[in-house]
Amino acid sequence: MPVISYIEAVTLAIKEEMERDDKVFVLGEDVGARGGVFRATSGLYEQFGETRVIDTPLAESAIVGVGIGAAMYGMRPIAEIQFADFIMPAVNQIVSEAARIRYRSNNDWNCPMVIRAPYGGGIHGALYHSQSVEAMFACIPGLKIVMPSTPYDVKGLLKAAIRDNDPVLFFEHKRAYRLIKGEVPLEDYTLPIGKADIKRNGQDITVITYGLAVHFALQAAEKLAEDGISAHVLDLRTVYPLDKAAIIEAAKKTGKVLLVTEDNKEGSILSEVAAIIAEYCLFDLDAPIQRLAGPDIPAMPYAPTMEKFFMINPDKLERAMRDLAEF
Amino acid sequence: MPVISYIEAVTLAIKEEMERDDKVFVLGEDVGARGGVFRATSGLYEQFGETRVIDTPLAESAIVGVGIGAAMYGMRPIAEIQFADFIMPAVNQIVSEAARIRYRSNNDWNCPMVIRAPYGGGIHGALYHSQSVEAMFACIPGLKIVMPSTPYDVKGLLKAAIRDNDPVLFFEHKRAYRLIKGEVPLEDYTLPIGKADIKRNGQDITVITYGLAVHFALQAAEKLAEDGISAHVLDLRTVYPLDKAAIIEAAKKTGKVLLVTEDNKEGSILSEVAAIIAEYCLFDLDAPIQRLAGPDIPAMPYAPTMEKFFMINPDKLERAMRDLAEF
Amino acid sequence: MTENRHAKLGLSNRDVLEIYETMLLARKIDERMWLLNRAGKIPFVVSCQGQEAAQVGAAFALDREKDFVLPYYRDMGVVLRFGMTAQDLMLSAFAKAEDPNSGGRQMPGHFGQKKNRIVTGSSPVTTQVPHAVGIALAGKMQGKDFVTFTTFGEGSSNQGDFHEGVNFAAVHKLPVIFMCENNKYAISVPIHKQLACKKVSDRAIGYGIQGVTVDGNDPLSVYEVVKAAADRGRRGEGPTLIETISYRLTPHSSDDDDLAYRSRAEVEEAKKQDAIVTFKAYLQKLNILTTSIETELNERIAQIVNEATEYAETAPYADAESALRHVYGEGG
Amino acid sequence: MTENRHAKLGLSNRDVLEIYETMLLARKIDERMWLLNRAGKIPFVVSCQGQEAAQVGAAFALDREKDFVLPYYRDMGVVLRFGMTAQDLMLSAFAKAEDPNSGGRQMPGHFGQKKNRIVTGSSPVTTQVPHAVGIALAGKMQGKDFVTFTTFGEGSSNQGDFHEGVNFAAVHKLPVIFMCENNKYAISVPIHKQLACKKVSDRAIGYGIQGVTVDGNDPLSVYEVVKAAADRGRRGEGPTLIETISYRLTPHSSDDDDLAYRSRAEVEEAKKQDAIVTFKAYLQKLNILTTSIETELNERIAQIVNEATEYAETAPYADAESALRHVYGEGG
Ligand SMILES: Cc1ncc(C[n+]2csc(CCOP(=O)(O)OP(=O)(O)O)c2C)c(N)n1
Ligand SMILES: Cc1ncc(C[n+]2csc(CCOP(=O)(O)OP(=O)(O)O)c2C)c(N)n1
Ligand SMILES: [Mg+2]
Ligand SMILES: [Mg+2]
Repeated sequence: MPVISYIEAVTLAIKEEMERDDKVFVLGEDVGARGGVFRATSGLYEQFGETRVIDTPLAESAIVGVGIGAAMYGMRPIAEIQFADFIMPAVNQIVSEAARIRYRSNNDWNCPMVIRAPYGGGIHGALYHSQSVEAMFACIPGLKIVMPSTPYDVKGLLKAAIRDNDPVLFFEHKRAYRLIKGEVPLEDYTLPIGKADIKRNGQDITVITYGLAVHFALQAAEKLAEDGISAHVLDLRTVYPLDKAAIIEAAKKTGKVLLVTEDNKEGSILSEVAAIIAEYCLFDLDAPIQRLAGPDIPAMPYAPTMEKFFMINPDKLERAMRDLAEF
Repeated sequence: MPVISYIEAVTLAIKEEMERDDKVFVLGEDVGARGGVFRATSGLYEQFGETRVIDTPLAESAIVGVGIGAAMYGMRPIAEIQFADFIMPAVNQIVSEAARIRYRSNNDWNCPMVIRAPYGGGIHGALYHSQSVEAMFACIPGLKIVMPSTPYDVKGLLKAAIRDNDPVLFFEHKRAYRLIKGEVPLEDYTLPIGKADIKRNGQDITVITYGLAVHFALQAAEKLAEDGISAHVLDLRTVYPLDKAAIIEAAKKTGKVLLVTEDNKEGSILSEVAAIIAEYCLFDLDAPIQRLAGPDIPAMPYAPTMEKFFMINPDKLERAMRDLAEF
Repeated sequence: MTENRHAKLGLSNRDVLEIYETMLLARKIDERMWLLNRAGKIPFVVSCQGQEAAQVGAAFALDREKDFVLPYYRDMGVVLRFGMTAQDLMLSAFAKAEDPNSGGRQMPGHFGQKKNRIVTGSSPVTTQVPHAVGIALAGKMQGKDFVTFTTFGEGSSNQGDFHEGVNFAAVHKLPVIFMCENNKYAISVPIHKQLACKKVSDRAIGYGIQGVTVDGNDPLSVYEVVKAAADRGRRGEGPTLIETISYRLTPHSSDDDDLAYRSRAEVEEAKKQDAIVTFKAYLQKLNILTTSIETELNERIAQIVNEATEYAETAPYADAESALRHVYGEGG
Repeated sequence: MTENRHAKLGLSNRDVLEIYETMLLARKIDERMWLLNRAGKIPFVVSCQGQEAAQVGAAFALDREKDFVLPYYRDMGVVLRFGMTAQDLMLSAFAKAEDPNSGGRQMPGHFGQKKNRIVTGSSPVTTQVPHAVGIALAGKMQGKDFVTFTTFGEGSSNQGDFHEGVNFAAVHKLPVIFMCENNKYAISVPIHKQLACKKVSDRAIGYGIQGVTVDGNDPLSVYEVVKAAADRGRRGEGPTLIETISYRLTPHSSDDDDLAYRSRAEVEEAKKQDAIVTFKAYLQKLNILTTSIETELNERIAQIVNEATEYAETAPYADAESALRHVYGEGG
């Protein structure tokens, strides 16, 4: 199997879906001739032309709102929000419109649309180019939120999102774009939205996380393995709605749970994961549910000292995992 | 002490603060001659004139954005969003701007502003006039979110919010406006933002909730008392950032915790409350942490059958509280 | 004597009678809803009264076999022309399961009916504007020749989505008709507190598109400008911003008390321009609406409204548990 | 021979020399930042190059003792005129603790300095527009006579906040100057894919306010229109929308590669209009910028930039833990 990068998996998934279905198109800022500021859409403009790879005016609410209109007509728009931080002007269209089209029309209309956005820090992006924004949307029935960690998952889940008949927010970790590489089969495949994935089997402690942190967890797990501590790593992949069954099973497996996110701690995806565990497997726990997350400050500052302070990393995970194992 | 309604407490708090400080002013849709669609600002236009009670154009992002500008200058704007559901167009101004003014300027600038909005259902408001929106903002450092349950709390907390030097989202339950009455002292007082309040002392089970549900919990608690079950009721009052200490203490007190919200279940304020308890007092618990909330559907439909199905009520609380007591 | 203005527009006497009938039907359904609300039988009404001429005149200029409409909450005249029935509207007012708009999930005035290409709408104002643009974009991509038509109030023309949506349509020269139904008020806020330009249609200049303001109490003038806009759109000449000037004859909704912000006298004055009266006079003067036709028409409409009301009132509500359905596609 | 255009505007020879000096200082700081970026010493640069004339010409027309400015990320020329120093800017580029804009928390170009009434800005474009309106509203309430000045790109003029903010200012006749620095591109997107109106200033008509488009490469023309707008604002005659036309001479930022979407030839052509060259020529022809003055000026600026760079490079970063501070007011 060829080894490709996380961002190449994004591009490939879009390319193949556009070849497969002429109702699929891309719209966003600089997605055309520029191929996207991160190059996620590079080559698509040349292959499919400006009618299917649309450089829009600088207006996120219109990017999403126009996409919704096209989706209601039967197209399958893929809207790119240049940075997840800039999804905020489109919140009304996403929350009040996309998420409710099917419900409010009693299943008469639907909105098959993907909204892609790079999120996450560790790239000197400062306060407004580093944020994790998933928590704001992880309370909106009608939405699905996918946050893949590997090129294999990216390709399979993005294809599934494009074929999904409801709106999907697809958040890609911008630091993973070129940092993370992995094997991706040549043949067409999709992965189920709404299903978490066990990325490592273990007996002693359970780490539940998503996105780039999955790799930090796996690295830390290798370190712990040297000392005979075996870590179980569950990758949520879809952070809304959550895969309850998989979370409960993973928690019960070891009875010691560490939840990890790059986002701020209070009100993050981890809160719901902890609530599910506390509701369904409280008596299977041998330790309090631990959370490792960013501090409750707006976002990571620009200065390297403060950015490093904010970001989680393999060392921080290793420490937290050892503490939990020793509990 | 005079007995006034929940909405009268809102009006009185604004009136007194406007009399006390000429930097305080109101802006929003229909807040002037109309006195607000719920009459929350009635009388203010007549007393303070159209320069301090401003009917704005129909544009929420401008209502908040203009308020932010005025607040940075040193004014104390109170922006009314006509229904919490319509705060969505202003999310970028609230999240990217108001919440970060102080942090991003390293304390050089600040934004002393209150954003008021009526939320909640049970008034035939259907999908877009019934929502609870607090969860979307309860993950944004820099914001404070207050959701009072009684006229006494409304007046004391709204005055505190107006005097606060940072942005405060103040959500008022629209069904409580005229339904809930209570004693409110004549003299000027404020209540601390960030502090939960024990609304009922009990030994057997702990109910943690906020807003209108506090009254449902107290009614249900009376019923349970007849059967010798004693319920402890904690009113969060501020739902972000949460009062950790009070939550931990309340959970430890009985070891049996029921969390209640009118909002959808997944990703609600309750998730973080459960996570705090699971992290800090897991071993003090005698029962799994229970949550009573709305179903994970967009919002409550218009038809009475479906609206009733969605809304929590004293009976649903009583049942959940009995089950927990018997656990 | 009155000159025949509709013939020049290519409208037959049957056409103008049908326009009048649709306007009148909208008015009568609306009036009935107020009675039902005041009788405590339905919780809420938001009215078309005073705007029927603009709505019906515009809808008649569209092709109801292929064009898409994204109406706002007052557009009963538009949806009636596009195939929604009095019964459908009453089912919505009573929030019954059979309501084609939402199965009783949304308030009345939140229109949507796919088979008639009436696109589902919500409460937050102006969100439908970019949707209309997106449907037009899709049509262009698929080589279709339909136009999309969307409406909103003058207050709502101050929302960011108006600006972003119209601009997008202008840049891509899409066949969209943006019609602002200017009724002078946004709930209690008079137009001079909403915007400072002379005409809402002046905003077209800032997008490089056609803009026109027309008398919203004259269905024929509205028909003429919407027809021209639709033709331009089909010819690939891009969007048009139309402003229709009329007056909201009722309070904002059944929850509003308009005496708090406007005088009875002002409303009475406006009623003199009510198109239900003036257009009727036009048809009578031209002897198109004869007394016999009128009696027949009034009786027919009364019967339609009565039957619709009776049917809707006795129709069942959706089951409580059905509220759990259709959050996501089933098996999709 | 060249005619003296600045005297008519009430500008002395010292004034125009100062305008040129400020433009040149901005250019030199910007050029140094690119060198530092390419040398791996600073992570990011976003440039003012090509827009200095518009920025400095405008800032000179304001009262830096009382007016408020809400600049966007390219406005180095504006903030220099309003009291920010080369050292302040370099501290920001190096993200050091002493950076007055944000203490190293924000990227360069995110200006803010309360003592100079430079209002803190963020990354999402156009959010500053309603802020400028709010400050003007506050000034009006408090009976002050300052104006507020805010800028943004032509691409950003398509955001909803532009529409909502300008409309609000127009309705309340507030003293706000909205200046669109049209540099023909929004990153890679050319203006014809951003908007379809002839001039961005045409949008003023839709708000019932004054609009004017001016050559952004001529600091004197920009000075003239901004001065007139400020005077109108102070007289209570409301806001003005100004469009300055120039060209972005650098890639969008240090992360951009502009060859992907525009030709070298196009950029070279634009450089011929570079105000740093043309305005210099104007001053030379009028013998205001003599060779001796020029040498002195260049040396002084080189020294300022060198000292600022050295100071900032060796200055300390904020402590890691200090990231926890100022989320909320302390003891407030
Ligand atoms: C985003 C948003 N804000 C506020 C409201 C509440 N609201 C409903 S209708 C209305 C006034 C609309 O006025 P206008 O656009 O002139 O339309 P009209 O009702 O006069 O036809 C308001 C403020 C809403 N529905 N959506
Ligand atoms: C809301 C938002 N969306 C996207 C971006 C990313 N972005 C930064 S600058 C820019 C282009 C701005 O173009 P223009 O307004 O013309 O200003 P210029 O950079 O040309 O001076 C974009 C898309 C952003 N900062 N904010
Ligand atoms: Mg109106
Ligand atoms: Mg530009």
